[in-house]
Amino acid sequence: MGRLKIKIGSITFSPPVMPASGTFGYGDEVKEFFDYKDIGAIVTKGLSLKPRKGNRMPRIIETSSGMINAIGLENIGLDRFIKEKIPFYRKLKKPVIVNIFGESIDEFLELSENFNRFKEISGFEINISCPNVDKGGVEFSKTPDVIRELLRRIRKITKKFISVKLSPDSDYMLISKICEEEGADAITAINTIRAMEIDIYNRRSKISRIFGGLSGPAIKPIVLRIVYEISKNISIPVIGVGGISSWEDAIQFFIAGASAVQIGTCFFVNTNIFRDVKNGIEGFLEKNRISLKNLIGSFREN
Amino acid sequence: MGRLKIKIGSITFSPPVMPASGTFGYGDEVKEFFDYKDIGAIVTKGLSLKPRKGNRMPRIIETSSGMINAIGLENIGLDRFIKEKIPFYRKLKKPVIVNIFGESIDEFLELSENFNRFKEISGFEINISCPNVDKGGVEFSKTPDVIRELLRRIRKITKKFISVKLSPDSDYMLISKICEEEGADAITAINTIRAMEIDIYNRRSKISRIFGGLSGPAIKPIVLRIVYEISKNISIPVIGVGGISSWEDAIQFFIAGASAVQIGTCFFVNTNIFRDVKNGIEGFLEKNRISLKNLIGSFREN
Amino acid sequence: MKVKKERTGKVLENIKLKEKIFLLKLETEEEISAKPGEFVMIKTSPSASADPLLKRPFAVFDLEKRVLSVLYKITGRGTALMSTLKKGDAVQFSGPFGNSFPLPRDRAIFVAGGSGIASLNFLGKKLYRKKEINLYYGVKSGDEAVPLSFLSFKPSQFLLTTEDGSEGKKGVITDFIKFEKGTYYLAGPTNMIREFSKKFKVDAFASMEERMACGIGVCMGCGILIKEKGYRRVCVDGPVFKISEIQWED
Amino acid sequence: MKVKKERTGKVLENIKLKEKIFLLKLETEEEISAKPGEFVMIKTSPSASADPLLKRPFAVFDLEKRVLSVLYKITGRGTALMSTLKKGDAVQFSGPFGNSFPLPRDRAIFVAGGSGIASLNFLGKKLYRKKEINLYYGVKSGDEAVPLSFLSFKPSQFLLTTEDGSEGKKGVITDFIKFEKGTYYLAGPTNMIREFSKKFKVDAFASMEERMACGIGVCMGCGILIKEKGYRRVCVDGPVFKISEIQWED
Ligand SMILES: Cc1cc2nc3c(=O)[nH]c(=O)nc-3n(C[C@H](O)[C@H](O)[C@H](O)COP(=O)(O)OP(=O)(O)OC[C@H]3O[C@@H](n4cnc5c(N)ncnc54)[C@H](O)[C@@H]3O)c2cc1C
Ligand SMILES: Cc1cc2nc3c(=O)[nH]c(=O)nc-3n(C[C@H](O)[C@H](O)[C@H](O)COP(=O)(O)OP(=O)(O)OC[C@H]3O[C@@H](n4cnc5c(N)ncnc54)[C@H](O)[C@@H]3O)c2cc1C
Ligand SMILES: Cc1cc2nc3c(=O)[nH]c(=O)nc-3n(C[C@H](O)[C@H](O)[C@H](O)COP(=O)(O)O)c2cc1C
Ligand SMILES: Cc1cc2nc3c(=O)[nH]c(=O)nc-3n(C[C@H](O)[C@H](O)[C@H](O)COP(=O)(O)O)c2cc1C
Ligand code: FES
Ligand code: FES
Repeated sequence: MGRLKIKIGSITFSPPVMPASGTFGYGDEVKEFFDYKDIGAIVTKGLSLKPRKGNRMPRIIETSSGMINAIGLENIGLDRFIKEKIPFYRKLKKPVIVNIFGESIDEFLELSENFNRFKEISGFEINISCPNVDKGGVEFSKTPDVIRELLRRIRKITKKFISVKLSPDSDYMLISKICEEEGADAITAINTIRAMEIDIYNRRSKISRIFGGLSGPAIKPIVLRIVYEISKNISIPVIGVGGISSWEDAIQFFIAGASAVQIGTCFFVNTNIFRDVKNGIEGFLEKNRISLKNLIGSFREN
Repeated sequence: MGRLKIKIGSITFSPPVMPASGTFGYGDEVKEFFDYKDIGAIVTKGLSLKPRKGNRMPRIIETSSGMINAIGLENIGLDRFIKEKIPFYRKLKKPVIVNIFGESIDEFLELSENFNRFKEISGFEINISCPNVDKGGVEFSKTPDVIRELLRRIRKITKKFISVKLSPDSDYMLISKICEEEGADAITAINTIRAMEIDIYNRRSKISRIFGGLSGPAIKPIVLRIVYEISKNISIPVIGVGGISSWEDAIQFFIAGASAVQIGTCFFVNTNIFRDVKNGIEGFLEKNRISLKNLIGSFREN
Repeated sequence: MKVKKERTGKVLENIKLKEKIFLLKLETEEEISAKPGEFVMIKTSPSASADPLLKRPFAVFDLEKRVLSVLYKITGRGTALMSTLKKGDAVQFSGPFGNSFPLPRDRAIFVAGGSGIASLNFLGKKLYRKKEINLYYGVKSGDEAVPLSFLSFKPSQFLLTTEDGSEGKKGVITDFIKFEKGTYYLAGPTNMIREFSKKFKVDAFASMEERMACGIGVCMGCGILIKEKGYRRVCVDGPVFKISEIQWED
Repeated sequence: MKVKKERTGKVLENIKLKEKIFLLKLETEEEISAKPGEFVMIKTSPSASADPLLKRPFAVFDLEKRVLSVLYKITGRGTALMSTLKKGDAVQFSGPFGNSFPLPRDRAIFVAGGSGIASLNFLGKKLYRKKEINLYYGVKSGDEAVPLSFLSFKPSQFLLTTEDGSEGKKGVITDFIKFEKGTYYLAGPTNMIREFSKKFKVDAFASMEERMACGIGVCMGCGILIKEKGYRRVCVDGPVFKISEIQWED
């Protein structure tokens, strides 16, 4: 057990497995039936300054071994979050990472300043990769200079853990490098992949926006490749996320270079997945007499 | 029936459905059990000047609703192809499109010149998107200027149909525009998506290269989005390919903007797929009283 | 406290009631309990398969100790796969989830559209012989109508409509409701519920359907617009809502 | 001419022979024919499911008019799914594909490793009572050994080895082969065949295994290196090769 933890920035993840933003609510919805010791941190739904209503229904559609979502960052906003959720975290004693989303640099900064005051918040996941909103989100990725400024200014506001969540539909090699240079503690790779499904009878999108984000096992081999590419290119840790459905998948991510992993879509499919993955990793490390540290990035090119 | 055809450049595809390069051999392997009237053209395995041995085994690995391949363009080369395959095409009376691959512009030009002499060859699919070779392939995509030169020079050599096959891991918006400007008749979108799978016990790739190309139903929603994006951006036809497993998928591609479609991986899964897709499209057009032409690109944004 | 966890049911029977209507009986590993209106999330592919990926929501049709029944109609890939389940097959599911129908003070009037009959059946079972139950039941065609003999209650009054007139009255069910006093319970397609709410000035409890990814309130996929409140989640804030609260979108 | 098309088999039986070894009997829609060594491609998930996506190759274990049998071992996701098949389930498959074992002039000596016994069984059936058959059969452990009573032939001589010594001789089968005259037939893991080819200077016919996507010669996924020729396709140029032709890679 002692082996199954990893420190990234100021957070110790034990186990190095956590929910993906947007697939675990604010972390309290599942308290009745969830054993929090199976995850290393809570990662919240993307939070904005003001509450967001999100997109219209339908917001989700299933695809082969995957799903497309266009939730549109429905969230309760900063104030309600502070009032309603932080008290729960106080009791929980788990690192809490807020996934924050702004339409402008200023919004990001205001969010960071506000959350920074709370010791219940251990860190930030900076969401510049949501494909389902009109402003902000993955649009940021088109202007690397803006990302550099954003990071630089947030880094001045907070000493807490910062991970930047990237989009597979961006120049993630360049952006991850910039984030490293500007003092990010980690990169979260990756958000959903832009995708579409068409209703052939009305010739419209099957969801309420043209594009949504694809997640789930379908994308795993692509994400694994991206995690490998990014982690070879930078020296800060990478948190791998995309399609993980088993402990074997998680091990693949560690070998590819991820220091921790997140699980989203497959939590919907199997609510025991965190326990299964944790136990599986533990068993694997023991059986193969290898430490998590030595496993990370141990991929053999030939 | 009369409705189910489309002319692109000098080729009439009837039906507008054909095999994807590399998933149908040279088209003669299946002659014993295949009804060629179910496809609008033959698209050959990627051909190079000299025979290529391809990569070592294992070359393929299954993933969730998909597969990764790293065949490495094993092919019989120009000379054997001319000797052994062209006589078969002569009798067949189907448009034949050769998928050609060169490590340099010169190789591409030499291939084009040679094939251009044969009336049995109706056109070219220019493969600048194979992820599984060390030289040529998707590496070309990094230098749009080279692609421009390549196209310009091939266009001078041949009046036949030219489609350029793009990689999803390239700047396909820019490259497709260049191809249009340089007189390509169509864009084939897309080749496989770079991906990886790791054997957790030996910590090596599950195939004989680090990366391979992901294909199959898993990628369909991503490819559909790309086809939509490209076809909105250029005025030459787009041939859609990636993950099509049913006639409904094919219709989705037409609505998104594809003028014809190719089927690869799912032919492995269901060797009746061309018949099924052809019949399905026919039935759909009839039932909905719409012509193929009006269906193409008829996506409703809202 | 609801025990929310992954469960495995063993198929006892998978009875074809009509061309596309099936009744699936699962033996659960342990005794579970549910209130009328609650639903379970069923994985329609084997646990080891990722396609179809997501679990599907189905109302509890009946629950007797370790025997859980759901009634389903083949409408797509997942339900088509379910229809091939055989005795002894293992089925992954979770739940029951969601809120439930409040009990009526007086007479209960059920308005069921299609497979909406499922959740009302379980309510009917609880009320049967205690309250008067009138059942309005609308389906597309006679070969989608669950025979009364398969229901767990006997309605005092019963009206069946089919859109094609192949059985019962021809038309849609909301056109045949004769208003009377009582508590109205609706389950069926959103259009039926909306039609009802436009037509009758009475409030009613309706079980709502929306696509679900998680079923446990964490994905925000299953929103329903509630007046003055914005989106609420069908899976945890519902599936039962007062129709007077619903803000109809167009 | 081989009829290559998609077929549907109906499960007649799916017999568990040993912990992980099953014998699947399918009723085919029409009579099909096959020669020993040929294989079929079986879709392990329902037709409508895309996961697992690819069909898997399995040797024809037996074929009697409309009853096709394959013997399989659970080694991964696909075979695990197959083991849950029940009587009446529909199974999509295609084939038989591939080349076949040439017949022997004299005595036939079978060297089977693990589920390699499958293709040799069908050859044994054809040769039984016509030729003498000696069977060397190596498995990992006793609970992977198919009992002789399930085979379609009775070997004149029989030797079983298990790697863990739980049944028969302890060790690998190639260590126990006493060279004698006859035609050698090998089927099993590539390592076994390679070991044999290193140890014995005799030629032999071996059924080779490689991952397959198409099974019909069009994907180039299933290469085997043949001396002076380069890659050949196991699915159409094989699966049976003379071991003297194989260029072993390292
Ligand atoms: C609370 C609730 C209770 C339900 N109870 C029943 C019941 O008792 N009997 C019954 O037959 N049906 C019921 N449904 C509808 C049932 O969930 C769908 O018919 C089913 O999900 C269709 O799956 P499919 O794979 O066959 O269809 P597909 O169209 O292939 O499914 C594609 C995706 O859309 C979703 N979807 C499709 N139709 C619906 C729908 N009407 N509601 C929600 N999601 C949908 C699927 O879950 C899946 O994620 C209920 C729905 C809800 C929300
Ligand atoms: C010509 C031929 C005949 C065969 N005959 C038999 C038989 O009669 N009985 C039997 O039990 N097995 C046989 N095999 C092996 C059988 O195909 C594999 O055991 C099976 O594919 C494993 O599938 P899985 O999903 O359980 O394993 P997984 O490891 O989950 O499969 C992943 C992928 O690898 C492929 N794969 C894995 N192992 C093998 C293998 N050994 N050979 C080829 N592909 C593999 C699968 O087809 C699939 O595409 C034969 C193989 C070949 C090539
Ligand atoms: C329903 C849903 C909602 C999501 N919401 C967010 C979000 O608010 N912020 C964010 O950064 N990522 C969000 N994501 C992306 C996930 O965090 C994750 O990056 C992606 O789904 C890939 O992982 P998975 O395949 O394990 O789901 C969401 C994903 C899903 C499926
Ligand atoms: C085994 C295999 C071999 C392929 N070989 C080639 C090739 O030689 N040239 C090429 O342009 N594309 C090649 N492709 C890519 C396909 O033509 C197609 O673009 C891709 O597989 C996506 O379509 P699909 O999902 O229908 O297979 C190959 C794909 C596979 C699976
Ligand atoms: S289905 Fe996920 S919140 Fe309701
Ligand atoms: S499996 Fe495709 S060529 Fe052999």
